[in-house]
Amino acid sequence: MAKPKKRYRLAVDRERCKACGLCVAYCPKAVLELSRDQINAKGYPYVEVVKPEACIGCQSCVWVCPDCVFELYEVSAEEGARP
Amino acid sequence: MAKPKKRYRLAVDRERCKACGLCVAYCPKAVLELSRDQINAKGYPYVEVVKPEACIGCQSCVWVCPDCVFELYEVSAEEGARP
Amino acid sequence: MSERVLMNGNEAVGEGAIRGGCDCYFGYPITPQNELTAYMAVHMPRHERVFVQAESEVAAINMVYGAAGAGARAMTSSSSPGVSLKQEGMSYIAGAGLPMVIVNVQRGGPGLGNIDPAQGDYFQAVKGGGHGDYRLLVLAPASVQEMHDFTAEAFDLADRYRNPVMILADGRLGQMMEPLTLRTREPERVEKTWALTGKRGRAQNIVRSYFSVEGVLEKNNLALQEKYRRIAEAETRADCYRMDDAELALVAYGTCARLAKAVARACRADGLRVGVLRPVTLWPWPTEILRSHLDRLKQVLVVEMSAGQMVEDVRLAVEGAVPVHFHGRMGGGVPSVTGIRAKADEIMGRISR
Amino acid sequence: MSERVLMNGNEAVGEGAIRGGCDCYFGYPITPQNELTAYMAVHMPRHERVFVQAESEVAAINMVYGAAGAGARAMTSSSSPGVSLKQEGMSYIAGAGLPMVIVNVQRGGPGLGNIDPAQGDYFQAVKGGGHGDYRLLVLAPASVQEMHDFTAEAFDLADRYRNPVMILADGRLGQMMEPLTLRTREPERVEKTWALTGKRGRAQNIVRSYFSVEGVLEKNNLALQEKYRRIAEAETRADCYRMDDAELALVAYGTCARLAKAVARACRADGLRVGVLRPVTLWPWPTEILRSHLDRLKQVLVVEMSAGQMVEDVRLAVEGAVPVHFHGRMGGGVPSVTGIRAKADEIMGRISR
Amino acid sequence: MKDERVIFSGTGGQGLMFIGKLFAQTAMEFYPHVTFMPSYGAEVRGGTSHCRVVLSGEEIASPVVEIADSIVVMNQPSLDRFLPALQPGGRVVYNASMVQAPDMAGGAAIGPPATEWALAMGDIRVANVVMLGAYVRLVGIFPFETADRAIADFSAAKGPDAQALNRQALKRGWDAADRVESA
Amino acid sequence: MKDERVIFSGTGGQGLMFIGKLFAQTAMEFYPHVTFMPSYGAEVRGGTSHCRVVLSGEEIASPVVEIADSIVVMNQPSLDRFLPALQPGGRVVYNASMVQAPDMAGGAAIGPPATEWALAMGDIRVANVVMLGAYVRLVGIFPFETADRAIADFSAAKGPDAQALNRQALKRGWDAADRVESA
Amino acid sequence: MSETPVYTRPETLTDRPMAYCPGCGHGIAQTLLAGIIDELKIRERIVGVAPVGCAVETYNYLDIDMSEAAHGRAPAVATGIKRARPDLVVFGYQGDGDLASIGLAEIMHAANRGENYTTIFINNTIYGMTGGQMAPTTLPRQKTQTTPLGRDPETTGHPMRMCEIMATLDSPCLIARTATDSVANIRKTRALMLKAFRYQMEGRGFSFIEILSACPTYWRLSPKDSMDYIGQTLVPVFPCRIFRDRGAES
Amino acid sequence: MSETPVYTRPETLTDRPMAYCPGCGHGIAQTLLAGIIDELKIRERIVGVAPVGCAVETYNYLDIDMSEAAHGRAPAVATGIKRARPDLVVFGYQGDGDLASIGLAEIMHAANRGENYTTIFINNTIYGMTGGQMAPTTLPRQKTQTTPLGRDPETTGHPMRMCEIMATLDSPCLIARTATDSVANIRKTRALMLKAFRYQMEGRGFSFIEILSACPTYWRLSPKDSMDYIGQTLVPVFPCRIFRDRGAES
Ligand SMILES: Cc1ncc(C[n+]2csc(CCOP(=O)(O)OP(=O)(O)O)c2C)c(N)n1
Ligand SMILES: Cc1ncc(C[n+]2csc(CCOP(=O)(O)OP(=O)(O)O)c2C)c(N)n1
Ligand code: SF4
Ligand code: SF4
Ligand code: SF4
Ligand code: SF4
Ligand code: SF4
Ligand code: SF4
Ligand SMILES: [Mg+2]
Ligand SMILES: [Mg+2]
Repeated sequence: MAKPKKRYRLAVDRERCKACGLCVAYCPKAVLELSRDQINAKGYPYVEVVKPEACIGCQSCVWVCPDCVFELYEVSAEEGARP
Repeated sequence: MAKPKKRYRLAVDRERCKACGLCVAYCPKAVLELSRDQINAKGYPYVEVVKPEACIGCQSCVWVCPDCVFELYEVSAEEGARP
Repeated sequence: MSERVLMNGNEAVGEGAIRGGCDCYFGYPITPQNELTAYMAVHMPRHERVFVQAESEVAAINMVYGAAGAGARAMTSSSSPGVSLKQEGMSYIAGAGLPMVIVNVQRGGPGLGNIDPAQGDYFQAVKGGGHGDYRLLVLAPASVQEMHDFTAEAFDLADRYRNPVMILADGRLGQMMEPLTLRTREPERVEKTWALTGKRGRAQNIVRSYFSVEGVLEKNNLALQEKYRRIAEAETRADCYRMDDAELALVAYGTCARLAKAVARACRADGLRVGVLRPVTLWPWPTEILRSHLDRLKQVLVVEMSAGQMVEDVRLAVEGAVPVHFHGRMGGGVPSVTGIRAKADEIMGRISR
Repeated sequence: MSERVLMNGNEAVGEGAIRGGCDCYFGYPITPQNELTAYMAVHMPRHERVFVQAESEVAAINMVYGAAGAGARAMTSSSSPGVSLKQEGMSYIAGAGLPMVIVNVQRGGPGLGNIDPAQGDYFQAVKGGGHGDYRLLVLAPASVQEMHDFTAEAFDLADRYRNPVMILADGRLGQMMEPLTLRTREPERVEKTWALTGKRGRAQNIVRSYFSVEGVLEKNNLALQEKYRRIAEAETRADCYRMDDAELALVAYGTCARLAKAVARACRADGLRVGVLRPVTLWPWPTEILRSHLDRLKQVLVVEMSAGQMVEDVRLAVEGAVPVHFHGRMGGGVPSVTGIRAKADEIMGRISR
Repeated sequence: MKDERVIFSGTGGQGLMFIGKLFAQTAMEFYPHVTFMPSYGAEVRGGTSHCRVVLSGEEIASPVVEIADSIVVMNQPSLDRFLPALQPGGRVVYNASMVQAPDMAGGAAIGPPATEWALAMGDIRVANVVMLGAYVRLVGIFPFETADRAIADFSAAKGPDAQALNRQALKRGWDAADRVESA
Repeated sequence: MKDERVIFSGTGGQGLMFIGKLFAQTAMEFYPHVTFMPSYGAEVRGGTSHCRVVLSGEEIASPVVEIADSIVVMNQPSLDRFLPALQPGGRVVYNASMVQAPDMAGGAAIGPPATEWALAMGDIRVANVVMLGAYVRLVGIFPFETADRAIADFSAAKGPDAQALNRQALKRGWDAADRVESA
Repeated sequence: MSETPVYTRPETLTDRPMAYCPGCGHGIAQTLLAGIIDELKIRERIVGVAPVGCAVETYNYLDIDMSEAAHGRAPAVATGIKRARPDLVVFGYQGDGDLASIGLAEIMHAANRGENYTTIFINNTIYGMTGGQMAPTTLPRQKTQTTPLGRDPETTGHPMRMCEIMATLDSPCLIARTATDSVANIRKTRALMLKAFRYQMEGRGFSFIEILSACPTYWRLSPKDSMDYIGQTLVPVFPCRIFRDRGAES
Repeated sequence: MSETPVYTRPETLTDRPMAYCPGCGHGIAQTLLAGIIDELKIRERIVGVAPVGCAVETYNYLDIDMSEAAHGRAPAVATGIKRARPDLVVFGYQGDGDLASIGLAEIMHAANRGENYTTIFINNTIYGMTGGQMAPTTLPRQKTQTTPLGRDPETTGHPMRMCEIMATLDSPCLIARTATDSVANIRKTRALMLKAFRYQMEGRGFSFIEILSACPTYWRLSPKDSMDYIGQTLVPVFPCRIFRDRGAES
């Protein structure tokens, strides 16, 4: 069996996002997109995680985001995994 | 007959001299000395041309003097020299 | 007829300088006067004149010193912190008797403060922020039109007296736009026999403020004081609005003078005898003009965007003859018409009692 | 008993600073205060304190700002042109509420002027040469002993009020030597909870004068004004010499006050009622102290090494109650005892007439 | 000739200065006295920003609008801040995409969802022009053609596409202003 | 205790400050009030330079000597400048190598050829100390031993040769002062 | 299900949103700074000096003791702090107008004295805060508010390369130029900044990290295009490399 | 008998005796300057800018139009003059305190803008005028009034080498260091100064001649020993060479 694919969760602080689009541009897996219809309190069409399952946890979005919008977590499916 | 030795006259503006001694130090022919008993209005024992006949017109004194004390002239003994 | 355009005060200064014959502008960016530097960056080269963005305010003022010394009409501009940096240079310029124009578009202070309008640099401008005994001729415009006109005229004044002239404005006057009639008058030109042009057959000219030989500096000082006396005699200006029968004089300059006028109008509408004395020259201060009203005046209210710096000059003028009150705001706050009115009412209430 | 030594004023300031607990000195050479910088270069390291020759006066004042922000007792010194360069920094220090001591050993101006004694920076020191509404506490020593004592005390005052304190001296006071009793009192230490020490468990400390949010800067301004009121209340000082029955008050500070005293003594010897009011604090100015003598005074003569800058503060105090005369010299000239006496006689002649 | 004192307000990037200046410039043909006063805000980016225009038949003593005849607000903080300055019976134009309908005792209010419309038009940056269109119609100083010519002139330098977009936005706003909510 | 107000004057390099300071320092033992005031001259080199010392039993109001009890002058311009400041009956010590004998109505004058003597001693720089020696004797505040100890202390740091030279110069001056020219 | 944090917001970063424009390089640099302060556990003993420039209110974002400095004078202020309190870790954060124009004398002399503090130099080739005027680092032909026709090197000079200038001085222990235009470069930048602070803590003296940084607003480019512009246009003029590393030498 | 002049005093030199100390290098440099002005016949169209330093009263010695400048600001003043009047020949004459300490920003930026004027930089490693304090060029361990135990590079920095710093800028057309410690070197110095003025007259831009120059007074050496000290002690730290010569390149 192939090495189990790791899963990740991106926590997005919408109100910090300024829709600069850098995370979108640098994400290798097209996980992110700017909202087409939602805006935050500052009026920015903030970033949305549109393909969460595709995320490989590479942290590119984390590093390029000038506004520290993201937190990244590795999700382990622990259903009795460790005996 | 050897090439006739050129002769020079140094004009010294005593009142400008500050007795720094640089001309004395740099003169290759010991033409110059600081006065041992005379001082100018500013109180400096100004430079004296003690061996005028030894001067070779090298201008060392002229160049090193910070106070532009000297003028240098070439003296030609013109007694009917040029016909 | 002359052109009428909508411009902000900063740009109006720029165009005024150009029409006033400014040959060289040296500036360094600072809010709220950036539009002026930007205007000069575009327009000075178009007129084949000199625009240099200096590396600092210190460099800018010393470039002005150089250019003015060489006989050019030269100018710099800044806002409060930047003007503080120019104080050594201003003192040199005043000491050397060079004509030049400096614009201070004041902002909130002290320190970095903020970029809102203020008048907290009055003392610096009027008493002398630099060292030694010297004076600037200080003009205080109150509209975009005057930003333009005074700047143009400042070059003539500077040349006439070989003295630095300051336009003391504030962020509001710099930023606000108003329709403006552009100046068409030709600059007055004087011959500058003292300027550095290469000595060209005459005795050497020296631009200097250093006089090491005993007594010579003092002579220069006395000549400066004599010049200041002449300037005070000839150039003192104030704008009197309904002062003829006023019992309360509002004394204010620049932005505050506009507000004071509105208050005076409103008071008059209510039958109160209120006038406005607006100093146009802050140095020389219009002492005699204010004094000429003292027989009728019962109260004076000074309105400023400062802790009350001009109050001292008002008190020096009235010398205790009438009470001098103060209403002001600081740190970028601008007095409101209602606030001034309330203070005026309070004072007038005292009068009627 | 304390030591008695022959020192010049500049060195006395240096030793006063060290005994006043000065932790850091940042200076830049300029005549006539070089002996102070030189003294600190030798003695600060001996006390394991900080001496830095800065690259300029601008750098020096900003180093002081940094060190003072970090809680140190910090000091700089200069003479007129150099003090002008520090004006932006002074405004920042005042705005940020930092304690520090600055010494101005004034010389002739404006511009490069000369290096002889002068008092032409009075306005700069007392009204504020930098931008915005702020005040320095200004002490004016008149002897080598006071150069020493005032400097030491200045550090306590600065800390007490979180305010810059200036020692306003002149070239003569800096250069002259007198026997001096060295100070033995311990500095007053206050806890500086606001200082930059690393945040160490508390909320962050910020040294700032920039307040971009509307209204906040004005609050800082109002707090400063309130502080200035407190300082004026508690710290105003003047030295009254035979003022009790004086008809003529000589008002003079620093070097001129010594001369004035000699004149007063001579006048008294001739039966003339002459006293000397010497402001010790130039800001806050001893207005009330002068006013308390107004009932007996018939004339006031201000003596200064300037065009008469302090005259304004004297006139603001007397408000026309008695004539205010002036005798002064500029540009490095120092009034003579005979010159002052002649002026006093002229005035007294008027009195007797 | 009635005085008009209007405040335009929003966040830094929303183009309030642009529409305020455009309005003042255009109004110069109709009023002898005009002032335009930007809030040049904090030197740093991103704060709220507003500008004020005063039109008058008489000398304008103060370019500061203490009591406004109209307010044009792009975001909620702007409404909250300037509604108290509106005189009774005054006009409010608010960006319904980001501002809740104001609670008014009288006067006129219009709330075009300017940001949404602008996003839909493909450029969020023209939301301001939508607002201008609505305001200009509401205040009724000059006809649509004048406003249209002005926006066309002002945006010409940005190229034909941008110009067309701006004119379209103006029209959208103008059209929205027939649905005045309260009077 | 009589006040003494003395001016020492010469060109920049002639060491006037040195002897003035030495005198003031030494006089501190004998007078409660002492001031020493250098002329710190032009910032550039080479101007004339002078210093003034005041000794008094009372508070000294002014360290500036307007009327001098004594003048010690190393060169002609110094004499020309300060002779008018000398009070009638005052003392003049002049460097006869460079200064013409003053035309005095009264008082005491001594003119050691200090520069020549110093040159002869091998160091022109001790001319000032010759002058000091003459002046100290003339003014009569302290004995030779005090002056000698002071010069020895002050010049100790310069090494034994220089110290000896200085003491010799002082003695030379002191000795010269028995030939007072006018009284 | 359980979650392991891969990246969490640095504790030193406050909750206040940064007032920079979308895509601004200041945000990237300051986020890195916050993370480094966390990593080195120096939040309680670091003092920062803010510039006059867009980053003036850095203290709003970094929860540490900070001082403002007058425009260009951060090096003098940092000198004052560090000399008064050598036990503190001190950094100056400066823009290109602040550091290379008005403050050139101060940074050069602080460097030459080898003051033991760290300078983070944000080179965005423009005066951001005041509205986009020419900086000493502005590229030839770059249009700014004060060079409306593009910078003309004949009259306004060539871009000043601060690392190269700095490298003529003997004292600095670390001089490097880096960029924040790619994930890899951002990581490199972090490593260099970290090294600079380490050197300071080791008492090695003055360190200088120049960061080529985007100003989309006054470059009039989108944030992404700004990133590309750094690599394509800035780096050829301002080569990214380590100019000196005394730690590596010894 | 007739006499042919070999050397006569330059006409540009006034009759006033110079107020410098015996053996001071300023006198040598200014005598050269006067001769060059004569040779180029530019006395009627040259304007000089004097420093604040021992040479402040240079206008007393050179019979030409001159301006004072505030301490360190000669480059800004020269910029103002030359921009206002490009037809003039302009030079700034500055000491090491003036140029390398307080005025570092101004000289660097004037150089970087390529201002078309000539700088004569007198490096005597000391503040002469104010009584012998440390300059940025003061040598390690050199005793001065403000480094009474000798300059300690650890706390006060290493000597700043201005030509080397200058050479990091693109604009200057001529950058050279020379000395006045021997007849040969004085002649070389003159040639370099002459070249600098020629370049300016050809419109080539900023030229910078650094002259290692004696201050016997504050070096506490005799004039002759000062000359030797230049060659033996200064030159190893400040190598004399041409750092750039655009004229030679083209
Ligand atoms: C003495 C002084 N001069 C000018 C200014 C105005 N000013 C504020 S920031 C700035 C330049 C900012 O540019 P930079 O340092 O490159 O920082 P950035 O905003 O680009 O990050 C200027 C000139 C000021 N505040 N103080
Ligand atoms: C603003 C200011 N700061 C300081 C001074 C004092 N000052 C005069 S000359 C000088 C330094 C001179 O040194 P340098 O430039 O090396 O010239 P040098 O005298 O050695 O030729 C200083 C600090 C001044 N006049 N103005
Ligand atoms: S961690 Fe990588 S893959 Fe996941 S969203 Fe961010 S950039 Fe895309
Ligand atoms: S990089 Fe950050 S600010 Fe930019 S769009 Fe992505 S989350 Fe928003
Ligand atoms: S010209 Fe030469 S040989 Fe003659 S005196 Fe001068 S240095 Fe001596
Ligand atoms: S070099 Fe000049 S000043 Fe020196 S001793 Fe010779 S002549 Fe006199
Ligand atoms: S103006 Fe430029 S540097 Fe300033 S915040 Fe905006 S993008 Fe950043
Ligand atoms: S102090 Fe030095 S530089 Fe100044 S004149 Fe004397 S020798 Fe020359
Ligand atoms: Mg920048
Ligand atoms: Mg020097």
